[in-house]
Amino acid sequence: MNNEFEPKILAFVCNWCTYAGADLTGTSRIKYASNVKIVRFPCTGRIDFMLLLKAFANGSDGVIVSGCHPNDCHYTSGNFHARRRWMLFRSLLDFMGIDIRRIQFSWVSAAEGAKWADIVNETVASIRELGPYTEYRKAADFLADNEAELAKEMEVNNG
Amino acid sequence: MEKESYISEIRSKVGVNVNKCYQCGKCSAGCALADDMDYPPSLAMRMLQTNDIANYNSLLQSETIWLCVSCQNCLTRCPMEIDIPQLMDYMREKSLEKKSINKKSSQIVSFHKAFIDSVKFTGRLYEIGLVAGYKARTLNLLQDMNIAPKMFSKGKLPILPEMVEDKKQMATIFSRTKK
Amino acid sequence: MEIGFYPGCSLKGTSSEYAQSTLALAKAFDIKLKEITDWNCCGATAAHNLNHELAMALPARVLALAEKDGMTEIVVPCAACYNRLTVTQHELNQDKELKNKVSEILKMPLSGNLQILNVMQFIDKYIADKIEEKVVKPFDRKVVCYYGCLLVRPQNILKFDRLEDPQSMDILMERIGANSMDWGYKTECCGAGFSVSRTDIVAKLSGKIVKDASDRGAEAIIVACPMCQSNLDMRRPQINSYLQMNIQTPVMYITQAIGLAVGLSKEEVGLKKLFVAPTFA
Amino acid sequence: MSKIGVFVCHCGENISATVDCEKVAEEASKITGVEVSVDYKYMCSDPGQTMIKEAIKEKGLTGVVVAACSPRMHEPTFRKACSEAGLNPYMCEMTNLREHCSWVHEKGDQTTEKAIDLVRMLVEKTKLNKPLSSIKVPIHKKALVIGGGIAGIQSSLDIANAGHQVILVEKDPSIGGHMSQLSETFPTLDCSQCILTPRMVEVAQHPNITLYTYAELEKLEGFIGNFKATIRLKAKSVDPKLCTGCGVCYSKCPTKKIPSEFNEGLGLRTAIYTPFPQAVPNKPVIDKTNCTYYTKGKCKVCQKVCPTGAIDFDRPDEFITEDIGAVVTATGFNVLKPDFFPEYGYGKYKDVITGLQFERLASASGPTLGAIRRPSDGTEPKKIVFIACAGSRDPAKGLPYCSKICCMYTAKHAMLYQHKVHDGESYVFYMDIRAAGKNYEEFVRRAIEDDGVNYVRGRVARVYEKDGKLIVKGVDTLLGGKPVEIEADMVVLASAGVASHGAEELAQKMHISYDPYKFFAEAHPKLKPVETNTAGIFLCGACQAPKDIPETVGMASGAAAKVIGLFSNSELTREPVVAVVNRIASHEVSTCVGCFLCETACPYQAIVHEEIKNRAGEVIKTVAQVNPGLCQGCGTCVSFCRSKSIDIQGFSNEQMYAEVMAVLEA
Ligand SMILES: Cc1cc2nc3c(=O)[nH]c(=O)nc-3n(C[C@H](O)[C@H](O)[C@H](O)COP(=O)(O)OP(=O)(O)OC[C@H]3O[C@@H](n4cnc5c(N)ncnc54)[C@H](O)[C@@H]3O)c2cc1C
Ligand SMILES: Cc1cc2nc3c(=O)[nH]c(=O)nc-3n(C[C@H](O)[C@H](O)[C@H](O)COP(=O)(O)OP(=O)(O)OC[C@H]3O[C@@H](n4cnc5c(N)ncnc54)[C@H](O)[C@@H]3O)c2cc1C
Ligand code: SF4
Ligand code: SF4
Ligand code: SF4
Ligand code: SF4
Ligand code: SF4
Ligand code: SF4
Ligand code: SF4
Ligand code: SF4
Repeated sequence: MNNEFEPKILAFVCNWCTYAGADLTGTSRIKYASNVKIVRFPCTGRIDFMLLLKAFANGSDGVIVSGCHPNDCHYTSGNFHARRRWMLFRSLLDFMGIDIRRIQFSWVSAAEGAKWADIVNETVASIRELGPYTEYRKAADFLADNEAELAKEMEVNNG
Repeated sequence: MEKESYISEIRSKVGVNVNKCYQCGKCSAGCALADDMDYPPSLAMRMLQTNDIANYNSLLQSETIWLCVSCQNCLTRCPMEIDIPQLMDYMREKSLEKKSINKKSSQIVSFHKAFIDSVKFTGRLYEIGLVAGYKARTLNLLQDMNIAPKMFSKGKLPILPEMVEDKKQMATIFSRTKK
Repeated sequence: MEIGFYPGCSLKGTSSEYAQSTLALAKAFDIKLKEITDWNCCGATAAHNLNHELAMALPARVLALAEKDGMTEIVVPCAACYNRLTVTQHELNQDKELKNKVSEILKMPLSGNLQILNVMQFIDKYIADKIEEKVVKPFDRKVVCYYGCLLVRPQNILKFDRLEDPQSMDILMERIGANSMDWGYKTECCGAGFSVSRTDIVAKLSGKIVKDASDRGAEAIIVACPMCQSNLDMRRPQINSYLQMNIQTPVMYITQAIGLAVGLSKEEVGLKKLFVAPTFA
Repeated sequence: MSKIGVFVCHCGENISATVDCEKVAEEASKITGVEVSVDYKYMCSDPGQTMIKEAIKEKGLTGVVVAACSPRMHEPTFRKACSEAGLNPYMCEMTNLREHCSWVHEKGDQTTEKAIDLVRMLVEKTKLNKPLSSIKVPIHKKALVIGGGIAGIQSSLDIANAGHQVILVEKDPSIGGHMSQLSETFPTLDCSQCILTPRMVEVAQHPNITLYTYAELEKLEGFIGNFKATIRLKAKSVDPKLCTGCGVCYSKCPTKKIPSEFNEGLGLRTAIYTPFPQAVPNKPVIDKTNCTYYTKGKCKVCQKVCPTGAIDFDRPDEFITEDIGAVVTATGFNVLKPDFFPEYGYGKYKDVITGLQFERLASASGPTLGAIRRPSDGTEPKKIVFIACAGSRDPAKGLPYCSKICCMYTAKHAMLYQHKVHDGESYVFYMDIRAAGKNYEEFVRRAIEDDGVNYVRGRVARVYEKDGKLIVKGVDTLLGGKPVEIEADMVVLASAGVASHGAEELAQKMHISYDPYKFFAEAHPKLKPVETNTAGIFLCGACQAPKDIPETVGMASGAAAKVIGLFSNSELTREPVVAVVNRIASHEVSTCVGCFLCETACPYQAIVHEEIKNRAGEVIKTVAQVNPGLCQGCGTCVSFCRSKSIDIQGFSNEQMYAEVMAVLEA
């Protein structure tokens, strides 16, 4: 066993495209790093970015958010909402001093098995380079102090 | 110019994306000068789209760019709102810069230059001066000899130039906009 | 009433009758057109063919001078000058950087708020309403109105009339009693600035225009641009030799036609200065 | 206290080759709340399923986690098994040890560790699962079809023939739509009326179809299976029960000079009229804006001559309401009037016409009985120019899209012209020829090769009139942009197909979406072409985008099949993965603040407003409520709600947090 840093990475994916895409990676037996654990959501539109913050606050080193390509959303527009929110969330993280490179936002369709493997591998490599996420207290504290305010900021801007 | 860059330079300097042209030809169909041009406007657009420097240079040396009178007919009708007249202005500037002016068009260029000289000299257009300057440039001394007396008799050819008083300011304009 | 006036070079030379008839017409309606102090040439086609910045700076000086004279509105009878001034003001208003640069070259402030009127707009705004009551000698002739290219374009900046089938001149002509006919060459190019350098082209393009007018039995071609007028009128010998015909349809300025209708004399509107003389009037 | 059973599958060797399944089962058994944890070779086999069922019964499991393959494959299998053993199926979850673990990683501790984490995540989630029952909605088996063009006709007949009731609403006095105006149809050149009229008659006579012409949808409420439609029956001024269609009234009506819509202004009609002889129903209506009785108060000639006393000037518009289970929208398209192209002179020169006008000239039932004649002087045009893409593919003045049908109908027009005027010359100015369809390319080639139509690749800059001729100034781009001038007798503009008048209004009434050009939007561009994103509302024909008859009819049958499929059940059963707005404590309490951000986010208009009243019946606040018939369970509303008042069953906030925390805290 080597002593390389093994980051903990969560992947929040939609059921219809990326989850199925990752299934295809499996059926195609394409290998990728085992650091990533997939959490299944109905749609990227469902992915609440407070949950991402919580993940960081509790020691995740990186997060992948992935869903259907634009225009292919199973629910027609959920992924657009997700993308819009991501824009806001990104600047918020930036503002908080969290390295936004720790979040990988991508589109993987049900047919893109190989792409999923690439995304996982690239994310693992880049997070590995960034090193363990030790400043997570920052996120945790920020979250604790500002949760209500934050929620308001982010969601109102969605309208 | 670099092969890769002329399309993007046109895009940034003129605001025209040559790839928007889908070669419908409506510009050529309506251009009054198309018959006399070596490359009608839609063909000129196609040449630029190729991103081939040879085609670009052919256009710099073409009659087309000098024959375009900026009437805006093409722009008015182009379904893609491609500003060909402005593109032609740009190509002319480039052609002057690269000294690749079409031989047959030298009269047109001479006229423009004589015109500007006249304005530079007096601040206003002085027709006798203009024609004299043009003739000096083209050595086309006999042209329009028959029309001048009639113009003169109808009071359309002042003998003395009208002059702008603030010559200094005019001089600044010319020197500061020179490239 | 007093309004600013930019004659431009041609109205001082080749097209002095245009200036003369415009001023006379204004006067007949109690309007004084005051020339902009120390104006310069707008650069016409030549400048923008050769040098974009120069093409902005020359008209900009005119605009700045008008502003300095305290004018808020200027009348520009020459369609080419009108086009240059309007486009320049529009482009400078869009591009603040260029505007500052030009203003700095000129060492003059430039607000960019000037109202620039061509002859048609001027007539529409100040004269049209009173025109019918002033007509003493209806201009009962079959005419075609020739707008040329520069009067109506570019549409997005000039926002003038219907760009393909403009009507404003036709309407004015009808109001002074003329029969303004539909024809095929309202906005086709006459060869513009090629009068001297490529007379062959002007003969051909203007030839088509003159021929269509004459085919349809027009007694006059009505214009509002000195360049159009001189191409169609002064170049008639070349046109006729190109067409191998002898067309004698006169080319009149709209200000001359209206002037005659409201009772100005031939001399007052400078009718004698036309090369192809009208047989009527 | 949860009692979770964990069942780890080897999948033969598919999982166990890289994951230490025994270790996974062992580690899982240490998780709090896990009652049993076992591994087995083939979990989905009968013995495997029995193992789960028995464990449920014996240990009284409250939840099951199957650690095996993708839930996309076997979730239904295991949920069914659980349900058979008496456990609510939604208490069963799967975690994906195969596709997401054993198949994508090398054998080793790390892979087994990951498998354990995956199990842990789902165990924590399952602990918070709640029993759910699938949602059942009753269905009214009556369909509403809006629009009586070929799309609406086809759809109505298919649904009616399957034995269901159909209400067909058409805004004009007759059904038939644009197809009734066409002469002959590409690519076979069969007569449009001949193939259409029998269908129109069938509609009128079908026992399952109620036809309302001169009618429009006023309001649509409710949701899939349970719509309530209000229909406005515009006053026809003729009582259809009394009228026999004898036609005496319109032969005597003195107001005769009204441009006929059906003939695209190339013919005239009277104020009381049927749009065309084969109209269905073949009974007249009075056009109130033109009838002199309505405008000036005198005339009534029609009333005097009507042998049955059917004319009734005073009857107002009527409204009826119907319970409807599904809606098919088939409102078709319109043709853009090309007068925004002054350079082509449409509206100024009589002999510059649209393609639809050409159809009327070419039609045997048209104003010239099928002879091609110039509208200006009635002479036969010897030279004709067709201009393709007139308004289409023109972002500056027209519409950026391709109208799809005009290449084909232009080829057809040129061909018909050549067939009718043997010594005629025809030109088509085109940019591209779009003839992608069965026998379409062959059709266009025939026009060019056999009928000698001159195709010129290039646009026309302008058209003007001289000496009774239309001078067309075009260009041949294949000759390098060479100007081409043609002295034509007639010019036909292939003007763009655009959304039908009132499409936007109708879409808003029905809460379906539309694109920037006001064509109705399908639910998925590839896989749900006849569905809208409102369940129970379907689309067909040219209301979705310009299309030809074959495509329209195919789509109409597709929409009908969807309706029939829906009506084959008496109830709708849906997965209970839907959003709910919390109502934990007493009825009055909801944390929802009524901001309705969720409403803006929901792609399915599933959020409705609910008024909460106190005992006195006064409204104390308005909160969000989810209509489970409409909600598709995307969960977008959940991430929009800032007070965390709306949640989605099966993927609740609590569950998702638990799942995430399980892996981080481990
Ligand atoms: C010039 C031309 C030539 C053509 N030639 C051919 C051809 O040769 N072959 C071919 O395959 N296709 C051809 N087409 C295409 C063909 O016309 C269409 O494919 C077909 O008409 C589409 O049918 P539809 O029922 O979807 O729409 P439409 O025919 O437009 O019918 C829609 C119906 O809905 C009604 N309606 C609209 N709004 C409402 C409302 N709010 N409430 C109630 N009713 C409403 C309308 O009154 C109309 O009756 C041609 C089209 C044109 C323009
Ligand atoms: C290169 C290419 C790219 C494409 N890209 C797109 C695109 O981007 N977007 C798009 O919308 N469309 C695209 N298409 C078109 C798309 O592939 C087809 O529209 C679609 O696959 C048609 O589906 P189908 O079920 O009719 O036929 P098929 O996909 O051909 O399926 C037919 C099935 O029937 C089986 N079968 C055949 N004969 C028998 C028999 N006798 N008994 C039993 N089974 C039989 C075959 O094995 C096959 O599984 C593309 C096509 C190609 C060739
Ligand atoms: S602007 Fe130039 S290219 Fe365009 S129509 Fe006029 S002359 Fe032709
Ligand atoms: S009109 Fe516009 S799009 Fe058409 S060929 Fe000319 S430049 Fe290209
Ligand atoms: S349940 Fe899935 S993983 Fe297990 S044996 Fe069946 S297919 Fe394989
Ligand atoms: S006359 Fe009376 S019965 Fe005959 S068509 Fe007219 S309304 Fe009907
Ligand atoms: S009352 Fe109206 S519809 Fe009847 S005959 Fe008179 S004009 Fe025609
Ligand atoms: S179908 Fe043909 S004519 Fe119609 S818009 Fe498309 S390309 Fe143009
Ligand atoms: S459920 Fe949430 S988002 Fe929706 S109205 Fe209530 S508080 Fe607002
Ligand atoms: S889950 Fe999706 S469909 Fe259901 S109410 Fe929420 S946003 Fe609408």
